[in-house]
Amino acid sequence: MNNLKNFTKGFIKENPVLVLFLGLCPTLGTSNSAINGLSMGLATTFVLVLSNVVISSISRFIPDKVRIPSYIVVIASFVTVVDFMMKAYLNTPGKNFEPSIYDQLGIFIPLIVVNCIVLGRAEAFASKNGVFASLIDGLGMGLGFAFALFMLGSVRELLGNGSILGFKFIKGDGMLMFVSPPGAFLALGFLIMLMRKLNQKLAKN
Amino acid sequence: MNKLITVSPSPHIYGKDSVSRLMYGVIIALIPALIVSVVMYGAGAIIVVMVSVASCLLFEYLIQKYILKSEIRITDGSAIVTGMLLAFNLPSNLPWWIIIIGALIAIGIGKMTFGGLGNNPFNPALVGRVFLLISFPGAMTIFPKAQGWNTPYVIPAGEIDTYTGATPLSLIKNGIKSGKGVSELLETSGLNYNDLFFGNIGGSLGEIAAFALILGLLFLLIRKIITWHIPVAVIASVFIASGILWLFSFEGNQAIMNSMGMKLPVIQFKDAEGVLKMFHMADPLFHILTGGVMLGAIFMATDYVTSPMTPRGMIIYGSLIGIITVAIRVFGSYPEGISFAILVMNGFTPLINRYVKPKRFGKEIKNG
Amino acid sequence: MNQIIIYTIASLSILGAVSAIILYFVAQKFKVYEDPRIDEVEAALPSANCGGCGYAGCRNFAEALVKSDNFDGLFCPVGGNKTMEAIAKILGREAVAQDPLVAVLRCNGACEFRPKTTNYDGATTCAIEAALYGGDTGCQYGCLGHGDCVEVCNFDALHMDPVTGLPVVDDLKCTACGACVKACPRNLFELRKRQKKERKIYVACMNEDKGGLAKKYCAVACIGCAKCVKVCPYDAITMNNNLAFIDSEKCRLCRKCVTECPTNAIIEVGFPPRKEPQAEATVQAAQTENTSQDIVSAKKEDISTNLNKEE
Amino acid sequence: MAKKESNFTNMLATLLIVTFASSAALGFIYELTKKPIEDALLYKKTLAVQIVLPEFNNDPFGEAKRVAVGKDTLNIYPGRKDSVLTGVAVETSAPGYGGDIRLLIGFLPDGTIREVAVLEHKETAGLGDKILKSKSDFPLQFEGKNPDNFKLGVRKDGAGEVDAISASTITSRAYCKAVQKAYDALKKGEIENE
Amino acid sequence: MLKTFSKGGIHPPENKLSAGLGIETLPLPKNVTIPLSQHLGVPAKPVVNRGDEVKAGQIIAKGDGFVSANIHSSVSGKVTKIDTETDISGYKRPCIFIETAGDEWLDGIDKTDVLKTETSLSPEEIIAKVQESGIVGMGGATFPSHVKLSVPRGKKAEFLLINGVECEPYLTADHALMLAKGEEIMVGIRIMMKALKVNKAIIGIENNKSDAIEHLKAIAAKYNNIEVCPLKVKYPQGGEKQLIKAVLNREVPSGGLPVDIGAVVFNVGTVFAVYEAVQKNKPLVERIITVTGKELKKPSNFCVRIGTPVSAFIEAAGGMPENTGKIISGGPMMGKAVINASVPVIKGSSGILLLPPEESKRKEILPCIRCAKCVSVCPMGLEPYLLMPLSQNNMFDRLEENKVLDCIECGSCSFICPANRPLLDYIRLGKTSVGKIIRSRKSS
Amino acid sequence: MDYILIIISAVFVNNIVMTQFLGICPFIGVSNKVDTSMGMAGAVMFVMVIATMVTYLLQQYILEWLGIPFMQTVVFILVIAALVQLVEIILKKVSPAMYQALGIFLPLITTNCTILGVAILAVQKEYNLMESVVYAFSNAAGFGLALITFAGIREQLDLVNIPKSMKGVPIAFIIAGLLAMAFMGFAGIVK
Ligand SMILES: Cc1cc2nc3c(=O)[nH]c(=O)nc-3n(C[C@H](O)[C@H](O)[C@H](O)COP(=O)(O)O)c2cc1C
Ligand SMILES: Cc1cc2nc3c(=O)[nH]c(=O)nc-3n(C[C@H](O)[C@H](O)[C@H](O)COP(=O)(O)O)c2cc1C
Ligand SMILES: Cc1cc2nc3c(=O)[nH]c(=O)nc-3n(C[C@H](O)[C@H](O)[C@H](O)COP(=O)(O)O)c2cc1C
Ligand SMILES: Cc1cc2nc3c(=O)[nH]c(=O)nc-3n(C[C@H](O)[C@H](O)[C@H](O)CO)c2cc1C
Ligand code: SF4
Ligand code: SF4
Ligand code: SF4
Ligand code: SF4
Ligand code: FES
Repeated sequence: MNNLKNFTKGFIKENPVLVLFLGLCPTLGTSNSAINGLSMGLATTFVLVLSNVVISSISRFIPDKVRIPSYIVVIASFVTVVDFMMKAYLNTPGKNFEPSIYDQLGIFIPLIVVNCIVLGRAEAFASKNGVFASLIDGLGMGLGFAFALFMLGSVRELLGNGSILGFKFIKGDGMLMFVSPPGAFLALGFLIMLMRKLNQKLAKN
Repeated sequence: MNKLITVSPSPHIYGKDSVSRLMYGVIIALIPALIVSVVMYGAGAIIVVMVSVASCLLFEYLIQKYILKSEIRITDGSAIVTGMLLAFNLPSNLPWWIIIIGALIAIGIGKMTFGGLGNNPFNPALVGRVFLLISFPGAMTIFPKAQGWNTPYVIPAGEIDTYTGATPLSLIKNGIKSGKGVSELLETSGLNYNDLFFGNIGGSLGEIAAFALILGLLFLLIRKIITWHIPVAVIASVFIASGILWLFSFEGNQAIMNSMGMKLPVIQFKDAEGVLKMFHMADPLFHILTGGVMLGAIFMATDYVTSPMTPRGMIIYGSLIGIITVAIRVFGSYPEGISFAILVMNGFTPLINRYVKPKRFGKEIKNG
Repeated sequence: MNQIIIYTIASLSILGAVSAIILYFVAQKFKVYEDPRIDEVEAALPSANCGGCGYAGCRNFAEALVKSDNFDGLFCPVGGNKTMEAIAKILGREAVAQDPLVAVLRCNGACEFRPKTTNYDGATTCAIEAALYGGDTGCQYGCLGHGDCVEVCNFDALHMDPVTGLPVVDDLKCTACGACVKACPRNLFELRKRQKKERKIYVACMNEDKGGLAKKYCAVACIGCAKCVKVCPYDAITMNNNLAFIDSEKCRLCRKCVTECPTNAIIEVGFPPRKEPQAEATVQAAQTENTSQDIVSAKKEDISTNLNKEE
Repeated sequence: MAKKESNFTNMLATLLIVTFASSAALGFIYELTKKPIEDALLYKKTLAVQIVLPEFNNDPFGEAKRVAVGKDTLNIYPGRKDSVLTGVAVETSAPGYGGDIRLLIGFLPDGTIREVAVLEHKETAGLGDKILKSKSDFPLQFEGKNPDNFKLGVRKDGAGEVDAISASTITSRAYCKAVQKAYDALKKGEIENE
Repeated sequence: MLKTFSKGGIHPPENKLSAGLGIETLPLPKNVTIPLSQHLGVPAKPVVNRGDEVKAGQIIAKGDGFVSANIHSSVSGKVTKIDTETDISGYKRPCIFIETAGDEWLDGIDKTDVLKTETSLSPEEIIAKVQESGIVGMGGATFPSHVKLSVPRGKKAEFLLINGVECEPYLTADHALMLAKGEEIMVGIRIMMKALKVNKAIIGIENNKSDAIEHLKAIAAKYNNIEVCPLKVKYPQGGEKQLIKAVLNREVPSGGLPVDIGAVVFNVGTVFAVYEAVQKNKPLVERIITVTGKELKKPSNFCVRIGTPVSAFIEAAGGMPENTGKIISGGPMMGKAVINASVPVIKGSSGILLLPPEESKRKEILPCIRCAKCVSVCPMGLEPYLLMPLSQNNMFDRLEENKVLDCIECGSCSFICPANRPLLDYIRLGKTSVGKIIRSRKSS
Repeated sequence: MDYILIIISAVFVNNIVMTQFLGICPFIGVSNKVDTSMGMAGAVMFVMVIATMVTYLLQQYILEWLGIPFMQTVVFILVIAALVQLVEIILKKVSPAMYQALGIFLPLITTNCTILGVAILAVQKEYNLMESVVYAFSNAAGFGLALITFAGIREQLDLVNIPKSMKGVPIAFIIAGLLAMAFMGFAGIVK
């Protein structure tokens, strides 16, 4: 297998969010700003890479019937590790008393466990491929996920708050709808539509 | 060649109604309310309506031409109706660029993403309006006082308080929130039912004059553009729902005491500070005359595309709109609820259509 | 090791063990048998869900395949023989090979050959026009040109030709699923055996009117003159209700009938242009493109075997 | 290597090993990160106090006092540096438009407002949320003012000298009310130098 | 308040150009083309051969089975050929071609206008006579009348309803017949009451034919148990189910027949045909037909022989107008457009309507705006806006669920639709497909 | 009264799908048809109530007692996975009809964040057992309401021509956004 292809496919062609429509809850829930989206994406990448590696190395020893429970335990353990680390190191509130990144991501951190991408990759890729390929795959998929979240976060932050990565372009607020829940759906809907058009263009050329 | 005779399936004659005839009918029905708003708010009303209609038409044209690459049908009048109704739901001093955003959302997201006229599940004008309300709550909740032609479109900085005032509903809501009684509030603000009926109040530019809207309703009914079911169901259910709550409120209790000498229990509740408080509420007539219930019931809930297809469905739909409106007004954070209520029920319309069928002719017989 | 770690390990391990045990025993107790081969067969099918096999979707067909003892009447036209072989392998049975088929349109009544007699002004579907009347030309058998067939083709194998107003089959894409056959209210599609090099000869007409009448309304109608029947050396042509039919099982692509037909109702597809309208020359024309080796064999063998060897 | 068969012992053993390994790892990592997590939580808790108070080196939470004002009881946290009172943080609240607005207000020993931190609010985004420093200058009006000679009330109501956030009089009122309550508590609490 | 049906309905412009005019009889056509399927059911089997001489009223094709009807020659002359020809169905169908030699009738047929009121025949004999005379419903459905007269065992007819509604715009044939042949119709009703063993008959007439109402009321007073019921004008009141609902306030169950609720409906034309068959021994070989159109010089009601080409009496009405865009056999709501003026008149043809080109083209189809007008006008309580896309998308189970088979094809929905959607076109298609599916389900 | 508030809050005000963003994958994926979405809603309700009950007990009587609440994620998900599988196996045998209706959705439910999310949220909100059950039930009801409404809209849209590039998932998100926007009107009804 071509490792480079494994790595890049997660960004555009098989982007988990924009093309495969997996892991939508954290996508919507944590993309109210670019930085939140990115953090969630990276946290997921961490879990994805490590669980892919571990699962690809142990999958041979696991009987079919307990496959899912075993994978889930592995994944959940890594999620808990992420949880510990973020609680320890990303838990400082901002200077105007904005909630910390950990607090903003909130319930979506433990929910990385059920993110369909993670289990999906474990099942579809890691359990069938070697350790290194799985690592690359996890990294590609994870970064693709992070990329999508970052894009969505940027769009929402830009439209909703007039800023990107906290850097303000306008005075006052933007269209607040985009930082509230309905805006998340709307923005993602249009982003997917654009992605689709892009993929069609790519396929044509 | 062209003189070949035509063959087509029956029927061979058609009624005279057409889509554009219906839409222009609605536009005509909106004119009384437009006149009242110009009389009350002056140039601002004209500017808002013009900007809104023009940008709705423009966006519809651009999207049909360049994005959907479909036939251009902006003359069917539906975009004009959307533009007018969007404007009717905005304060008459709303900055023009916000109106354009509203029109873009209404037409672009509310209507054209679904392919245009007839496909949209939600009322486009309301999509635009609610989007603006959530996105620009500041601008969307400052309403000019009705001062006729003297009402400025751009409110001079620093004079906000001279030129703007609350809508009757937010006056009541905010008043009640700060612990005042309704009669006291009405007294201090000098509001009376005449004002409510003839539009001498603050508010979105098309919602203020109940009588003008009722004129529109009569026109729509006579021209058979709409049926009575939805408007009546909405208004009646707002009246009944708010009436029931009112009976158990401080004000209702007083009124009943005074007129019949009867005493009903008053709802009491603990506020955030743990103080036991009486439940205050305006009377049902006030509720149906304010906050766009008339506008919504007559023009927005009746939008063909987004309302149920059968009389029974329409009554269910209308009644739920009324109940949700009252629930939002009395319990929710928004002083006004009809826009949300209509949108929520738009969402349920397909289910209503699916389960509430017209009464079929003839009962079914088994093994027919 | 401190207490927390011990508790952690103990609780999770016990939980894991308990769930494993419960799951195992419950699974044993509540076992339900479902033939796993259904899934396998389904996976082997093309999942076009086109209904060409006569079942509602590939899964149903898979169930039918697994249940039946032999493959009588069970065939996936889309997957073709290869798929059937694969399935046969899964189920350990013999596949009955079927000749690959292709759809042809039996109407050549383009606008220029078949003038309009009325204006049709109803909903633009063939089914509705056909239910209403004989169509907007004098021929009540021919194509109505609204493309109901194009609509139903799942494989993008049909397109309307804007000039002729008739649908055109893309031989390479057609899977012979038969959807168009069902959809056409005029029954204009025939599934014919694929012949080599996608060549085919067929009567592009379904008009059963008497000759004069047929000819009056369509310049390229089959007038039932039976000349082709007489000229065909392989008895491939039959005549019924004033209409000729060429059996693709018997036709050997000799092209004699094509030249014989006075109205050009018989169409040949996939042949190189012929130099002279003679039978002998026809054979040679077919061979000029071939390698010399083919020419040799062509002289010895019959044309269709020759054609079969190409590819 | 062939896949393990799904028989009972295999299943049980696998699950046991997996759970054992991961729980062991988790327990271990928990121990490792225990300290930083506790630190972070503590920091979070004291951050607000640190923001609103001048420098201190005592444990304001340890010296917290509860003072009843009206029907409420407020928490006040004195900050001292080397036993000298540098300021007092008062936790207060009042009902705003969307719910309770909770503030932590830092007073200097003479009663001057030093800083206000919004602990929690449910006001409308774009309207009432202008009580946040990051959103508008409204809160700046209070800094450096002493409620003794600065009337905490909305100007438009004729009740004081505070300019309300436009279209959010209710929020502004609640904010003033909360500050006033805090000031009352401060007075009543009588926190002195040690 | 006048009675009418409760659900749906429309008010198309009436345009009854030939109202109040009498019935003219046309000279015999030179040739007649008599189609072999002029009725619902299996085509009749020819019993004559090419070259045979036939007399008017002579049977030339025999009904093939119970739901089929005999066909009689409408003129005397020679059978020139038996071949297919395009009839009003738009398809070539078997027809018998007769070259007219004269008007010589078969013996025993009473051609006079003398009223004969009494009959001695038993119900069974009446039904046999009706069957023999090839009478089919003249209201348009051309369902063999003897079948309807034979009430199935276990069911009982209580009312005989006579359909004099003629709710279609333009058409006036029934109106003219009611004015001209009131007495005969009453006798016909008496005969049919006897055949059906009912003792109550009601004639339903829309209020726009007040002269006919008065006329028949006056005559009905002489007869027991026959009543005239004036009805409010509303299309499609002439639909059997709607008429029963309007007059009796009973609803024919979905998938059921009128007899299920004790009613049997006949068109006035059918009644008159029954009268002639039973009392005068005259089979069904001629009928009243309205020729009309805004451009036509002389809209008229004609009495014509079956098999006459349409062009013959368009000529008699002033000739085909220059700008004719559409020729419709029947009314503008339910009628069938025909491909040219040479198609023959059949038993079910109630009128020929010529529409100018600008009225014959449909308007541009726009997207459905869900105005619910189609739902509100559907007399059967269906949802045409939904049925159409279901039919387009071949969603047959949902079509069936939504009662597509109840559609009476009245066209009210297509008429009213402001978006000019071809609702009925697709509903009809869906009906056919669902009908097929149900039949194959029942047979398997 | 408290229970009623929990129900109103979970169904309308803080709808799990439209404001909390949980269970979006099935919301988008299994909402083509009203009938299937009813099946899914039923299955979610069934599993969610049981799962919340079981995890509540585990949390209160094992994790808290042992002082290892940080094991929440691992323990909950393991239990949920086992539970779903168990339900599937048992249902298949005991009630094939119900399995036909709900069964196909069960595997999807393991990786549905609503179940784990609600289990964790119920613990976070410090509800007691009864409240947790009501909370789970009403969240499932809110999920069902959103899902079925949504499916209704999509089913209706199936019959019209929407632009090709919007078909399927993009339009689903737009509808979800507009529906969520409408539901924002309920804000503040339960504080
Ligand atoms: C959507 C909406 C949100 C609102 N949010 C707030 C709020 O957060 N704070 C507030 O004080 N008033 C809020 N209001 C109330 C109005 O802005 C109200 O008119 C105002 O508080 C009183 O008017 P004034 O401030 O101009 O005197 C809100 C109103 C609406 C419609
Ligand atoms: C298949 C079929 C069977 C019928 N059977 C009877 C019958 O047994 N008795 C009867 O009175 N009418 C029967 N009818 C006649 C119908 O009830 C009805 O009168 C006829 O279809 C014409 O009515 P219309 O023009 O309103 O459609 C039958 C009709 C059809 C199509
Ligand atoms: C929409 C519709 C309209 C009809 N209008 C008439 C009408 O105006 N007059 C009439 O006699 N029959 C009309 N019919 C036919 C009747 O339903 C019914 O077939 C007829 O009255 C039965 O009598 P018959 O068998 O004698 O024709 C109509 C049918 C339909 C479906
Ligand atoms: C009676 C009636 C009411 C209408 N109400 C609205 C409305 O509230 N909002 C709107 O955008 N369009 C309205 N329209 C116009 C049109 O139906 C609307 O743009 C469609 O929803 C677009 O598909 C209305 C049209 C009619 C005939
Ligand atoms: S052309 Fe006809 S047979 Fe061939 S694939 Fe298309 S629908 Fe099927
Ligand atoms: S071949 Fe048949 S289905 Fe296709 S366009 Fe012609 S008539 Fe229609
Ligand atoms: S009348 Fe036409 S536009 Fe109105 S709902 Fe019916 S089909 Fe749609
Ligand atoms: S044609 Fe059918 S669907 Fe349309 S109105 Fe008449 S009965 Fe209803
Ligand atoms: S991420 Fe929430 S359901 Fe898929």
